[in-house]
Amino acid sequence: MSPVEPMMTTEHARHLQHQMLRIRRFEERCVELYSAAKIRGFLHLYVGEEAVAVGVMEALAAQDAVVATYREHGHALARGVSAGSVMAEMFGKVEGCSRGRGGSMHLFDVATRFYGGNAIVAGGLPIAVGLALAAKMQGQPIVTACFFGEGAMAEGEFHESMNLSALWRLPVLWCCENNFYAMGTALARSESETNLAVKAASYEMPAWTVDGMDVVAVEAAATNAVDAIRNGGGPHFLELRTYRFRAHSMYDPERYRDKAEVERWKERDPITMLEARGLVDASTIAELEAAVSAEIDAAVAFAEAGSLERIEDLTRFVVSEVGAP
Amino acid sequence: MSPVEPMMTTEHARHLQHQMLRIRRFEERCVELYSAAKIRGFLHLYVGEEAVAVGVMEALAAQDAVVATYREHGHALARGVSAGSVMAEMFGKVEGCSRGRGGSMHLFDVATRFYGGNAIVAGGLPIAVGLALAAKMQGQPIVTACFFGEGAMAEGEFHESMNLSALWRLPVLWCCENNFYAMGTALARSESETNLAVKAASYEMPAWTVDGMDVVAVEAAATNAVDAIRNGGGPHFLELRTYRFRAHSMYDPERYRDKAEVERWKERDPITMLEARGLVDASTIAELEAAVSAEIDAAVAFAEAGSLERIEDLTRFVVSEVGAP
Amino acid sequence: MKTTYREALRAGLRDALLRDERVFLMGEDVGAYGGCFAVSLGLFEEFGPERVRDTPLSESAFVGAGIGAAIGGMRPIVELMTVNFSLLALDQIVNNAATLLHMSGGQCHVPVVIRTTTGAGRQLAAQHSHSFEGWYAHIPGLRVLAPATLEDARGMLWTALQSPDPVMIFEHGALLGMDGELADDAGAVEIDHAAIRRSGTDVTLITYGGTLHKTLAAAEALAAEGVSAEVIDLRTLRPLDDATIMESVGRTHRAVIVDEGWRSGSVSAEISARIMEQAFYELDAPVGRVCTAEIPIPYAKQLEEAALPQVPAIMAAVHDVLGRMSTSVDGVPVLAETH
Amino acid sequence: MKTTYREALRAGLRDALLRDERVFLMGEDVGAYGGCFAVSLGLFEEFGPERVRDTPLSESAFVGAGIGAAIGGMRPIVELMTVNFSLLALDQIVNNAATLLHMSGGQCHVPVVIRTTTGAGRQLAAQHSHSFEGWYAHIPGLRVLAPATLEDARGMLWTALQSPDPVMIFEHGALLGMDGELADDAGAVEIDHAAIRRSGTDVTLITYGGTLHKTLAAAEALAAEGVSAEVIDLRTLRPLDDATIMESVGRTHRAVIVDEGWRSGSVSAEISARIMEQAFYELDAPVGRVCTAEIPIPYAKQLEEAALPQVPAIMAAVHDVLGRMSTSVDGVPVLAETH
Ligand SMILES: Cc1ncc(C[n+]2csc(CCOP(=O)(O)OP(=O)(O)O)c2C)c(N)n1
Ligand SMILES: Cc1ncc(C[n+]2csc(CCOP(=O)(O)OP(=O)(O)O)c2C)c(N)n1
Ligand SMILES: [Mg+2]
Ligand SMILES: [Mg+2]
Repeated sequence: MSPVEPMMTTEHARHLQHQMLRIRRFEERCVELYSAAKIRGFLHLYVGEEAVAVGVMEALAAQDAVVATYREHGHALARGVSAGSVMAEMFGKVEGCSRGRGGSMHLFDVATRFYGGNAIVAGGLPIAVGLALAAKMQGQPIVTACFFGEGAMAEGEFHESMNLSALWRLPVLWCCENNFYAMGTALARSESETNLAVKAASYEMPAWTVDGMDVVAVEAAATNAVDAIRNGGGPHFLELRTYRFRAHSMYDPERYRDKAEVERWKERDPITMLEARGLVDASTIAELEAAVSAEIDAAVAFAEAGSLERIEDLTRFVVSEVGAP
Repeated sequence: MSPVEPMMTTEHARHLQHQMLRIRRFEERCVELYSAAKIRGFLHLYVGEEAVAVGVMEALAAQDAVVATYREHGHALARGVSAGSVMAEMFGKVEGCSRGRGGSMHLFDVATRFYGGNAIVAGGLPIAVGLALAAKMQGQPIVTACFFGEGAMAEGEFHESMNLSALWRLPVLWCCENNFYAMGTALARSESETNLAVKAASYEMPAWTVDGMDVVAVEAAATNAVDAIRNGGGPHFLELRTYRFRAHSMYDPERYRDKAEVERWKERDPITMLEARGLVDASTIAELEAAVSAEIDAAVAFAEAGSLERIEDLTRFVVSEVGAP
Repeated sequence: MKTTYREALRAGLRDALLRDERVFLMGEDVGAYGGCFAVSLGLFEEFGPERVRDTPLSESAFVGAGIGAAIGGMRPIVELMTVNFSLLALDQIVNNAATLLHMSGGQCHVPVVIRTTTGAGRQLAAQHSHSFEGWYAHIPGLRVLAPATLEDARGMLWTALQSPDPVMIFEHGALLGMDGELADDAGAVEIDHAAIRRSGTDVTLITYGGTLHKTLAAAEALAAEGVSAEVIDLRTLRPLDDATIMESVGRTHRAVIVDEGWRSGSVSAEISARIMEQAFYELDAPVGRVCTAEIPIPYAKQLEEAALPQVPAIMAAVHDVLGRMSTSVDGVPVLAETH
Repeated sequence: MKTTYREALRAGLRDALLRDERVFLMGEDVGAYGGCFAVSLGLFEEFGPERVRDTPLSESAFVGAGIGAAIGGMRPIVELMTVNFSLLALDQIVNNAATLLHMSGGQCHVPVVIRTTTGAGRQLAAQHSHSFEGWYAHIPGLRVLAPATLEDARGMLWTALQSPDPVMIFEHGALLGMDGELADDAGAVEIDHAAIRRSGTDVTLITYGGTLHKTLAAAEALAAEGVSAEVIDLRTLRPLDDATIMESVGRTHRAVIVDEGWRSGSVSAEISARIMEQAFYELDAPVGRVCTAEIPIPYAKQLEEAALPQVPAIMAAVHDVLGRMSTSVDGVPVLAETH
């Protein structure tokens, strides 16, 4: 496929840059806050992979649904979950998008149809099948986008979900974030077939490999795929080749990869790559940085000011407090 | 592939015919015995599929291992588990190959390296991976043959097992018995890609489609594959196209398929197809029938004469009675 | 009208499909085959392949799809052919169905109903004879139902579908052919309480599902001996209806729990522990348990029968709890027999 | 020598790999990464990628492969990164590992060891904080171990590898950094008995794994109050060592069980039920339980702490069982307090 790139206006490039910067700076702040023990538990950074979430989200409409992984700050922010509510979540506050019960790995926001935040590798894929099935049965033109890592492709749930979605021609966009490692396991040590689009195509669904460091390419591929899906084309698969610049989580000494390899990939930083297109000038970028910085300061302040759930409310939300929706 | 057919001697044809007849007549007797309530539980017949088990087993050596399904009378008999011990098993007798604890779905015989008899669809595949891994780690030239239905290919365990075996280049022969139905679910209603060899090939392993009604073709394909595997060629996959002439189990009114379809397939009965090759003459066949009949009579007598496990021994074999092997 | 447990289940499914167009039934061979135990027979023809939806063999994906479809506004009824295969879908049930509401801080409701056949007794051997309902009853966020009567077989599904949260229904395979009378207009039943299926004064027998009828038979036989046994059908295994249990034990002062699960860590253990905690001072004897022998269920008939709870074992357990403390000296119990 | 629970686990693995060439370790990121919790750090370098074998994310297949390799003559140690992911392999564990010996009438031994990290306490939220060892303890055919000390962390693996049958070892994540003294030549430990970790006369506290140390701390604090608590570390959850429990309860007449599992249907339920059955007449008060709140474990620190068993709750439960029956009139207990 050579997806037709949408006409890239300065305005739009500015927007993409803004979104990627929001994620990058947000996570950089998270690292500090983790060191300061404001954030706890597992924290998985998306640094380096921002173009994937930003590009795909651009292709979605408000009614569409999103299912993500435990590395989902970027997806949540790009989808429109507010930085304050994401930060408050990681602070464990009631004002967090999951009331502080989920933490970094379980961001939820039903208002933007953001269905988590799933920390079981491949565990979200069947749910995406179901969301798409519901949309199809209800005759609604809704697309469900589901993100997962290349490591997830070895799991049985990947296989079952691909097959079901293709068999039933469900409106799902499968977004494989191929960052070449599952924790410390390199792709070639986990998959007998390392061409992931070929693998996906064996389910009889259209599958494309995309440069996941190029937000414009991601947006174009996702837009084409979403259009096709919305028009009844059944599930589509995108392999988005990307790289995480940071460790898997806060406890990873990165024994399994070369520093040089990381450095090489950093040359393809999605933020500098978009910059290099020359559509956004230096002063605009300075403006964006300032806006992002203010947004994150406000998010941290919001999180700090948030409240802790009372112990008396410990057992809430195990069952619903309202009747059937 | 056009596998080289081994020179088919009369002697060998007679042997193949004998093996297929043993299975066919054995199961016909099982049906009677089921009606007579001598056999209980689930009983899945292999009638129509005999060429698959017989052809594949011919390709294996004594040291090789076999993992089968709940439709495994044919595999057990062809592998060399005695008809008497299989029949006694279905009678629930101590003399049964699993002491009467397994029944029709759980025939075991460690002496012939026949590792069951697994009634969880696709549940045997990971075990075959492990047997093959053990052989490889021990440097032994052992092939593990694993049988499963086409329905099993939708399961996650199929996917995970294919990948592991290919990734680690393990000596497994994957034998997919494609009889076009999983209970009442036709292949096209369960797989988005109905070309199963294509599907298997997506794991980067050699995969072939074989006429599973032609025992000579099955033997040839299996022999080629086993040779390649034994010589370090990694896992191979055979799709063996076959058909079950009977219901899925004893409780299946067969609403999901046409009588006419069944009749068409019966024209390709593996037993008459081998007969039609003209290598085995009518008098030999009569001889074989007589021998088979005697063997089965003896098996039934053996089973009848067998003993019931004492209730005092109910809790045996939950843990081993001997030390570590 | 005269009906069977199987037909009552089917009527419940049909009611649901007629009543609410968001409802659909999904599972292996629920459609063209007619249901592996003929429960859904005819529904495929009546409601079509969209609403009576055959799935490939992929338990994890189609249970997960049920969860997703529930979130997406549908009211899926997912059939797991038998509880034995539910292990393949367990991650979806435990980590998603039971957990999403809480993890999302109350946002993400999962109104899915998962039905499955449970239990042993038909010589199906070790991989096809599990009773895992007790395991599921361990999981916060799930409601676990076990219909043992025609009313419940038909009516529990209705109530379950009204829940905004996941409900699992365990239908016992050995009851499918059980027949009896059921009102033509039988409908929803409440699912918050256990039911006293037989009143008695000497001992409380607590059970559910497939062993209810064996327990009632034992109670009948005990009556002939002059022992008046009360029989409680738990109906809902999570949350347990402690009040009904304790009220009864408070009257009879003795209890035996009958449970087809393996003894260690079964539902029966939890009930015994709760009686310990909530009614210890009411007890005249330790609570007894009749459970399945702790072995993979064997195929051979005599072994399977010996492994499962049977009427004589229930009666013996009752004799045991009655035999103890037949005399008491200064509050110090005298043991008639121990085990 | 001074060591940690993590290092003791590693030493146990290293011992095993050195001792028997049939042994290999297999699991997600056990090799190049060094183990997700650094337990197997260095072993990949020492023993190579064949014997310290990284697997793809496919829990069912690699656990099944461990089972198959065990049948094929190897002695696999399969690591499931955490118990949370073990649900994906449950079918292999329950329907194959635990069942093959029996289904085959005693022919097919499965000497596989499955290790996994269990427990909560590190703010990992609902999908990463399970304590499912009690579930596994329900399954006939499995032996279930829970090392809580350095000796057991190092020595249980050795003994487990001598078993012809499958053994599961649950290592508590919150203990990994625990340090202390361990003999240089520490080796195999017996795994048939519970251990009395502290002697006492007033009440028996029964626990295992991650809650042992909280329970010991509670016992210490109780001692300051003049209450002498005995602490039993179960060590093996299947089969349970009833004798040690009953002997202790026979002396103290009171018991509290501390268990990080969700209360309903936990190990604690089974132990309470067994005490009911085997030591009822020894009890001066109903057995108490301190378990995890029945909710998916929340991320927020104050909520997670409130959900898990903690020292004050253990002490309160002890006060409760001691407070009851403080006076007895003609054998009729007088309740000081109830709950
Ligand atoms: C079923 C399951 N197994 C193991 C883990 C532990 N784990 C968390 S992330 C991860 C690696 C996943 O890699 P990939 O899918 O490529 O996503 P990435 O982290 O690279 O974004 C593993 C093994 C898990 N969370 N779930
Ligand atoms: C995991 C699992 N799900 C469902 C079943 C019930 N079941 C038994 S056989 C079968 C059909 C299997 O079809 P296939 O794999 O094609 O083998 P065939 O019976 O045609 O030989 C089903 C659904 C099972 N035994 N295991
Ligand atoms: Mg990755
Ligand atoms: Mg089939």
